[in-house]
Amino acid sequence: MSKKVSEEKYKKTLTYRLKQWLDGEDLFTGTVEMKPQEPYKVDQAVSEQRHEEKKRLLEQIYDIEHNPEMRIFNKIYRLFAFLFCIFLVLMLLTAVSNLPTVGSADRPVNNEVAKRYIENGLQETGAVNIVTGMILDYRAFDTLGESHVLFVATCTVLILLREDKKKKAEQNQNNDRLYEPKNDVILQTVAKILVPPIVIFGIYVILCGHLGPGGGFSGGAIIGAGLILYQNAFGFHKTERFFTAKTYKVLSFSALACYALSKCYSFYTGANHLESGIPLGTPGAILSSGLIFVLNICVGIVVAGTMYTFYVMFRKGGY
Amino acid sequence: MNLANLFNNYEEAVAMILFGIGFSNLLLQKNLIKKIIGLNIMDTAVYLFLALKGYIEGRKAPIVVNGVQSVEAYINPIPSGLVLTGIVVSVSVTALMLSLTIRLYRRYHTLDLDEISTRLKKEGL
Amino acid sequence: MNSVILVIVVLLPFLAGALVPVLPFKNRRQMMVYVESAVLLNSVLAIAMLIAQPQDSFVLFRFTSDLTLSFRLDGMGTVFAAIVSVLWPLATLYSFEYMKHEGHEKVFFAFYVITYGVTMGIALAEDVVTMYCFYEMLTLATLPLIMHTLTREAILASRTYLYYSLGGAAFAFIGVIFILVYGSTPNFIPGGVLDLAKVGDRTNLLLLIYVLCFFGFSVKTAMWPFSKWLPQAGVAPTPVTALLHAVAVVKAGAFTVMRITYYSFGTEFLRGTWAQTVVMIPVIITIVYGCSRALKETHIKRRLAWSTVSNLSYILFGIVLMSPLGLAGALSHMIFHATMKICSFFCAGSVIYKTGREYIHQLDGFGRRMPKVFAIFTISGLALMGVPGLCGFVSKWNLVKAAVSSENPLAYVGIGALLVSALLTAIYMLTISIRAFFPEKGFDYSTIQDVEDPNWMMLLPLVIFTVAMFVFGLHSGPVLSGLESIGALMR
Amino acid sequence: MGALIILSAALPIIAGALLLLSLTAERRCAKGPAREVAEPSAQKLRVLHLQVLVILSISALLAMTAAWSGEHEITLFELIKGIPVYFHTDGITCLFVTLSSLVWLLSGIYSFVYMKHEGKEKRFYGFYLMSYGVLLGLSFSGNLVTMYLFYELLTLASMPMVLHNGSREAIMAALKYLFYSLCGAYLGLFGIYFLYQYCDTLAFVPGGSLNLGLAQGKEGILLLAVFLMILGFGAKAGMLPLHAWLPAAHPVAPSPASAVLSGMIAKAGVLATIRVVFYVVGPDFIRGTWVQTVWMTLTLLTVFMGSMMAYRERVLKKRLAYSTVSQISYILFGLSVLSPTAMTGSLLHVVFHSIIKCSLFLIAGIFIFQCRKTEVSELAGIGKRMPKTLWCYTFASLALIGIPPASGFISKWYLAQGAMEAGVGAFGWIGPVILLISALLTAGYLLPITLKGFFPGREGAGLSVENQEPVLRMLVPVAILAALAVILGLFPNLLVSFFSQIAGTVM
Amino acid sequence: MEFVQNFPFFSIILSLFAGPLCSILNGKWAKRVNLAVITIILAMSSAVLAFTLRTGDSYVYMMGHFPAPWGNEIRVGMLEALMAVFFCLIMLLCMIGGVLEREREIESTKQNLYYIMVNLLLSSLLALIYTNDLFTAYVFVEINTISACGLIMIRQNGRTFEAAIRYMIMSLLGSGMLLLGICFLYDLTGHLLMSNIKEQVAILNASGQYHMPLLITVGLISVGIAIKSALFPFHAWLPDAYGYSTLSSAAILSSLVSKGYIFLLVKIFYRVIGFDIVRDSKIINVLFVFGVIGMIMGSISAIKESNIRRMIAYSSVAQIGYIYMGFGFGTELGMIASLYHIISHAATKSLLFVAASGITDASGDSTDFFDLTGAGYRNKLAGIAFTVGALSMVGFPLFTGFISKLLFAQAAVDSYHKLLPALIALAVSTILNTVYFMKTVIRIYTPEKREVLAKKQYQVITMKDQKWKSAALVCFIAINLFFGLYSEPVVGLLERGLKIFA
Repeated sequence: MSKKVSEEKYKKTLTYRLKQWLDGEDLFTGTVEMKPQEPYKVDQAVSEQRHEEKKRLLEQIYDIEHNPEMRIFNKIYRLFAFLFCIFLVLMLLTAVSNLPTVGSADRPVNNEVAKRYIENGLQETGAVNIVTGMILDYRAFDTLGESHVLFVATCTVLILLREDKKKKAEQNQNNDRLYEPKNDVILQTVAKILVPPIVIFGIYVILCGHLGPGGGFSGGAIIGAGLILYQNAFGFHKTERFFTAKTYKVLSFSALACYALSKCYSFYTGANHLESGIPLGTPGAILSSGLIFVLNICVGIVVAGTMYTFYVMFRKGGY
Repeated sequence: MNLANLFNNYEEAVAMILFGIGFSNLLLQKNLIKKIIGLNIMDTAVYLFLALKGYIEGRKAPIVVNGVQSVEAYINPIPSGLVLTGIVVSVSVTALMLSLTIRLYRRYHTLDLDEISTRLKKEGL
Repeated sequence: MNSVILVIVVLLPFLAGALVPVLPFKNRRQMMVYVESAVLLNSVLAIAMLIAQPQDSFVLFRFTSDLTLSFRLDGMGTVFAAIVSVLWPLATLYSFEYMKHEGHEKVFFAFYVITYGVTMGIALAEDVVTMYCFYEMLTLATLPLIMHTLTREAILASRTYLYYSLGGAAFAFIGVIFILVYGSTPNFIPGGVLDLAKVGDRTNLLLLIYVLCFFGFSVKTAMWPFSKWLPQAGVAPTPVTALLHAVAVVKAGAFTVMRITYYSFGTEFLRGTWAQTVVMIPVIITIVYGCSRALKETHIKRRLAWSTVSNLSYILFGIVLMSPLGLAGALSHMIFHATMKICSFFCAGSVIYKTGREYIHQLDGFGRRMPKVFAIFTISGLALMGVPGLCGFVSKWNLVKAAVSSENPLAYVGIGALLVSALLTAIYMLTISIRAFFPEKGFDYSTIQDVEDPNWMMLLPLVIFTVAMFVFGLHSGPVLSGLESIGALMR
Repeated sequence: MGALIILSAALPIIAGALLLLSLTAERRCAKGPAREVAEPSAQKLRVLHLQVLVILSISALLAMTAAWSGEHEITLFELIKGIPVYFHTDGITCLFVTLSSLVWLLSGIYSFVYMKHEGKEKRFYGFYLMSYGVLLGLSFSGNLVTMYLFYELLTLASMPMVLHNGSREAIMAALKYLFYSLCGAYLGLFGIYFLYQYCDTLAFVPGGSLNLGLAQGKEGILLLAVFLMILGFGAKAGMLPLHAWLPAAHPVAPSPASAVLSGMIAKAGVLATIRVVFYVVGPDFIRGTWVQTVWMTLTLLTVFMGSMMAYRERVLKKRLAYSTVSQISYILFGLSVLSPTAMTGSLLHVVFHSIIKCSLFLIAGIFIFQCRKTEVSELAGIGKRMPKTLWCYTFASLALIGIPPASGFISKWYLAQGAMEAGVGAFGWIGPVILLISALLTAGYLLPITLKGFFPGREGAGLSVENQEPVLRMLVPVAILAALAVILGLFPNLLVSFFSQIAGTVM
Repeated sequence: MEFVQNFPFFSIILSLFAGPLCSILNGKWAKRVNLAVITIILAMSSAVLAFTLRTGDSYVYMMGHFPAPWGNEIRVGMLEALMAVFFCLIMLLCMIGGVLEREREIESTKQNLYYIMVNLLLSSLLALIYTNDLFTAYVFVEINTISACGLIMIRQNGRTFEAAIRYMIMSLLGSGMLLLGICFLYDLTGHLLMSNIKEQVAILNASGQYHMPLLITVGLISVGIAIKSALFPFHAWLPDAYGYSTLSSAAILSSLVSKGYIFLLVKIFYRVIGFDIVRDSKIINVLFVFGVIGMIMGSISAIKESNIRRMIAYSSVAQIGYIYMGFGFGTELGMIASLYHIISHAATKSLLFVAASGITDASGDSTDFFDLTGAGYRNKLAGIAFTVGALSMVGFPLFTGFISKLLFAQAAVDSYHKLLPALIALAVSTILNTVYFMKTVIRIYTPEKREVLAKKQYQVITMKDQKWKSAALVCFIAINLFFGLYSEPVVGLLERGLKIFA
């Protein structure tokens, strides 16, 4: 080998190894040396440090400004969502394009069900308004659920928006004025004139729910509107004279309870093929159509209360 | 896709497109209020669709007037009932969404959902 | 003899172990007596059972209509149960002395005894589901033993162990399911239970499943590339390392693989297929890999652990030959390796226990201070090398006989691997002995003044195992004929 | 008769083991951290030596009688089913038994003096005896597995003699010796596995017992197996490529140890090779195959390479070690050509070489013992101080070179002749040529010592000339060996006939 | 007509009635009422179950005086009864287990509102289980959604609000699609009662008329419900919702709410459209794919998670993936496996939540993974319970998770084409489960360092400190073991129930 090669480099070369091997210098047994391994170091700070890193990482990741990947991901996500919507619409259009034509009398919808409702509805439910008859008698279970939907929604709103007593107390003195309207003459006058007829109309709609267009929901909504107008005009002090949280609770509870119990009765009798024994009365008269009349009233109460409660909750978070 | 029929029930097609609009708003809008609007559009579209189910040309609303009780006289009452129910549901849901929005706004002073979640993640908790 | 005893030997340890923490022992001694007597009692029962050979099976209860938890004793179960029931009391004896310096003994012995039951359960399982259940339980029961020192190292080790084992079990599970579906019965039947009519054209699928299943179960035998956990688990107290990671756990893994291969899928179905090749290659790799890692390792227990890795692959090699001879060889190596390895582990353990020195470079000149231990250690080393006259040679001979007669080129390669690993074994075992007996000139013995031979409690098992090694090595006839009769069932 | 075999083999082993045990026993009651036993008094030592001598001679006697009194056999017990531990005697046995007894006795006597300055005598003699017994067992062994058993034991028993002085290089050399021999042994084992499958019996049958019917179609793997066996057993005989342990082990070992190492223990490899090739596989199976070719090539390479190395080596014992490498490959070459004549030659060379190399190592030991000289260059003018020794050296080396009429000549003659008459093509003439060259090289690395020793020339001027001859107990064995080296060369006929008859039986 | 047959209807009405009742009571009384109601309903449902088991057949219960198709009706079989019993049981235990948290985390004045939510949730779940009318189902789905939202946000902090609004958005999207689907079905068949619809659909399918719209309808409904029950890509709201709401809410939500939707889906598959039609439509493959992806992705996110409750939440994403995978097989076996998994997952997941809260109590109310070190020693029962739950999730034999894994695997083997992906996914997700659950188990049994313990004084919690929770935990463990060891009757019941379900 050439002299230029440095010693250790030469030691690496194959020729050197070969020579060694021919010399009988061992390559292997010499390397079976037993250096001590580093015994395992128990790292004290490791977990805390990792913890901190994680925290910092969170900061980094979730900050959309600092995290381009996330931004890109969002973009892609939105893109896909958009495509999904397009796809959905197309699918729906396809479906629609294969549906029976609108307005024709011979679609599967118009079958014996509708037939019986229309032909025997009056006799069986005693309600002139067949829709009312259907929702409050044929398919009353849905409506029961529906009113509870309303109720549970109110409760959630209460959960979210109702302020606690003591908080409310100090709120009253600092920004009670803010909720009270200026004593607006026009508004008050108009209200004086309008509110009674609105409420009366609402009551009328409720009571005639089984005779004509209308019913608990619409009537209740109208009454609620009336209450809201009144509150706007005259402020909370006046309304709280006759309508407070407690009133609402009691009203809605009694209404719903009444509804549930009466329906319970009719369902029970119906399922067990018993005679419900509730007179249907003469169709067209106010006091007719058995339970429907009562139910309409219950629903009306619930809806009116709910409307008003929504309003006050959103406005002030308490009665 | 059967186009002729599609144009026949163009009302339904419109309802579907409305549904799509509402759906995509609810899905894609960042602003909560807009989302809620999208929600309402969507529900309304469904009610339109339902109402169309009941509609039969040249017939009256199913309220018995002077004792006529033949199927030919009235439209199908069932969809109307369903629409009633549906409306109530959407009202309550809207109320819930709005109140949630209010709370979130009071807390974070923004209506942008992504913004809100970013702040959330930052504040740890 | 009534088959109830099958259940007794499985459940008694569970009971006894569960009682250990709650019983009010006045002092350590009472606990020792209690544990030892419990273990001994169970072993006695077990051996009685092995002698009586109850034929009918015992159903503990039913998961579903066709899945039962039931036990039966057959040839292979006999072998494994025999190993376990003989080794356990001795190991217990040893661990009393050892565990003095470890602490939390109650917990330790509780799980220690429970593990006995679990292992028995694996040995006596009648059907594949029972075996799977006990296999999973084994992982769990041994986990606290590995965690026992509760150092960070131990925690990490146990975590690795858990991931590997349960992960393996997950894949093994697939195989179990397939046996349930495609087998005529979930029970173990020599020659396999596959219902070829059901299998139909899905042969390749089933082979694939077998491969998955094989890998899944052989995770417990620390086959490459899943061998990381075993050396890590060396942090456990020595009795654990010795008994569980040289005998119970890993052998249980090998045992399950045997069951799956010979009693469930059946060798006629597997022999000569691509599946055999696929499973044989990693086995052969492991045989060499484990030894070379052992060579690099300078922590004595971890070195032994690596050697275990390679030796277990001997067993697997015997299994994957998929011939009756192979099974016999595998079983014989199972028995003999248990003897040798537990012996060497105990030697290492007593060194660590007496002196707290764990690294090989610290063992210079120990041969003069603790001659008995190191003499035995050397003998076990020679046995592992496969010097004729010691048991290692016999089992190796059987394995190779099977390999040669299988006339499978890959098997020839395997023989080569065996020999290479034998050489490496010689290197990593004898370097220790030579250091111990012939330290370099001018070694200062006063540095190891404190070193002494351990007391009889530790020595007795060692001596017994040594004698066993010689007996098996010089007079292996009866054992082997028994094993071959088991193998003969296969065809 | 069979009992004699067992007895002769077992006696030294047991005796050695007892020695070691007594050592540990002494240690146990010895004080101090090291449990160091006090160096025994001269009186004690004499007792020890006496014991060793008696045991050696008794067992030698037994072994001789057992070996030379015709063929007989004994089965000890079954190691594994169908594999008995089985001894029997034949010509080869006689040869090796006789040789080893001779070598062991003489170097034993020599070592009584020599080992004084090495210390730890009890340990040394323990292993010395053991390895003797094991070697006897090896030469008595009657089937492959028995042979393999003793082969491994031989390694283990002789290893401690190598690391006797406990220096780091000694330990490393010992490890190396161990691992190389074990590696060889395992290569051998690989073959044994296959032969067990494809031979009728593992017992040694002249001419081999390979069942060609079974082996049909398996020739490839079988040839490979045989080749690996040759390679493996060649390791102990210092054949390329596993020769490296020899030059490492000899210099560090005490001289008697190296004497027996290269005298007999290295020959154990030869024995094993003979057994495999001529008594199990049968020469016909490998004649003309690639195995034979490669084997011959390797041996010739070793012959040449060994002598080259020896030539450029400075340390005397190492030089001798290399010469061992090359010389034993003479023997292997003789075997590898697979012709009766060559085999006779190699058997002759077994005898001669062990005698000669033993004496040479002992002499080197004398140099070390008397005047601490290991380098060749230091030996200038040694002849002035210890002429007798140097004369012995001279005779021995002449014999090794093969100057007629000294013994080496005979064996090499037969080797060359056999190589030529055996139809091995080009090797027929390449072999002899290389043998010749290496003979020259041998002269080149051995004779200068004599020359410088007697005629130091200018640089020898200032050297002291006081007499440093060793005591008789060291000189006599050397002298005997040297004498044998010459005499056997003068009257080889008896040996030749004996060996050629052996060779006849196997071919 | 036996009196027992009224019980389903009674239970629905009772819980419906209890809602408004709670609104006029104060928190303490509301709680009592609520617990009483759940217990009564539990009793009634078990009576019903016994009845159905006796008759071995399902019966129809007329809601009102008018028979189908005019009136509204509910239908009761053993499957429904079983689900009702089980849901009541789990809900009862969740309510018991979360008492402390509720009192701590909910404003005292709004306690009663919480119980309103729970009652109505229960009623809606029961209605979903029993109803035989699609539109009723829709209405009660809405109640379910809203009250679940209330449960989430009753503990008022930013996280829960965000979670709630995300939840609302998702589920509104879902219910929009569901409603549309129902409309389509109504348009195509002219009925709202499931059985009638099925007849019509069968006819349509036979005649090949309206094939396309039918497919699209199936798609709409299944996707809608999948969105509502947080199948993989739609699970963004889930971790926060489960992770930060009060304990019993989290437990109930994770174990019951989504299950209610899923059960509705099963019902629609079997009772409205007919399972063979669903099988022929490619929609179940979509479900399968998303289910499998969900199994993997959920576990992966769980591994990344360092907050224990969020981790559990993510794991339930994975579990829902399992269920949909079971649907995706499109076989009887797969359906049974999914139903069983509904049960076992409900049992296990609520157990995990309660146990996790017990653990966090013992580690200074920190849900962070690293603060849990050694908690298993400070709160023994919770530690054990968590271990049990984790093992069950990993699919360890003797616990309920094992059985459902078994059933899934058998179902997978049974279906040829989806075999390998399903099995591999099973194995992989098992491994992932092992990783994060066992990591936690080992962590809670790793003793905390002395100095750390000195730094933060953790309180040691015994069973006496938390009687209710401990009781709940014990019951949960018992349930897990029961379903793990004695699963055969349950599975058999599911099979029989499924046969008479359609």
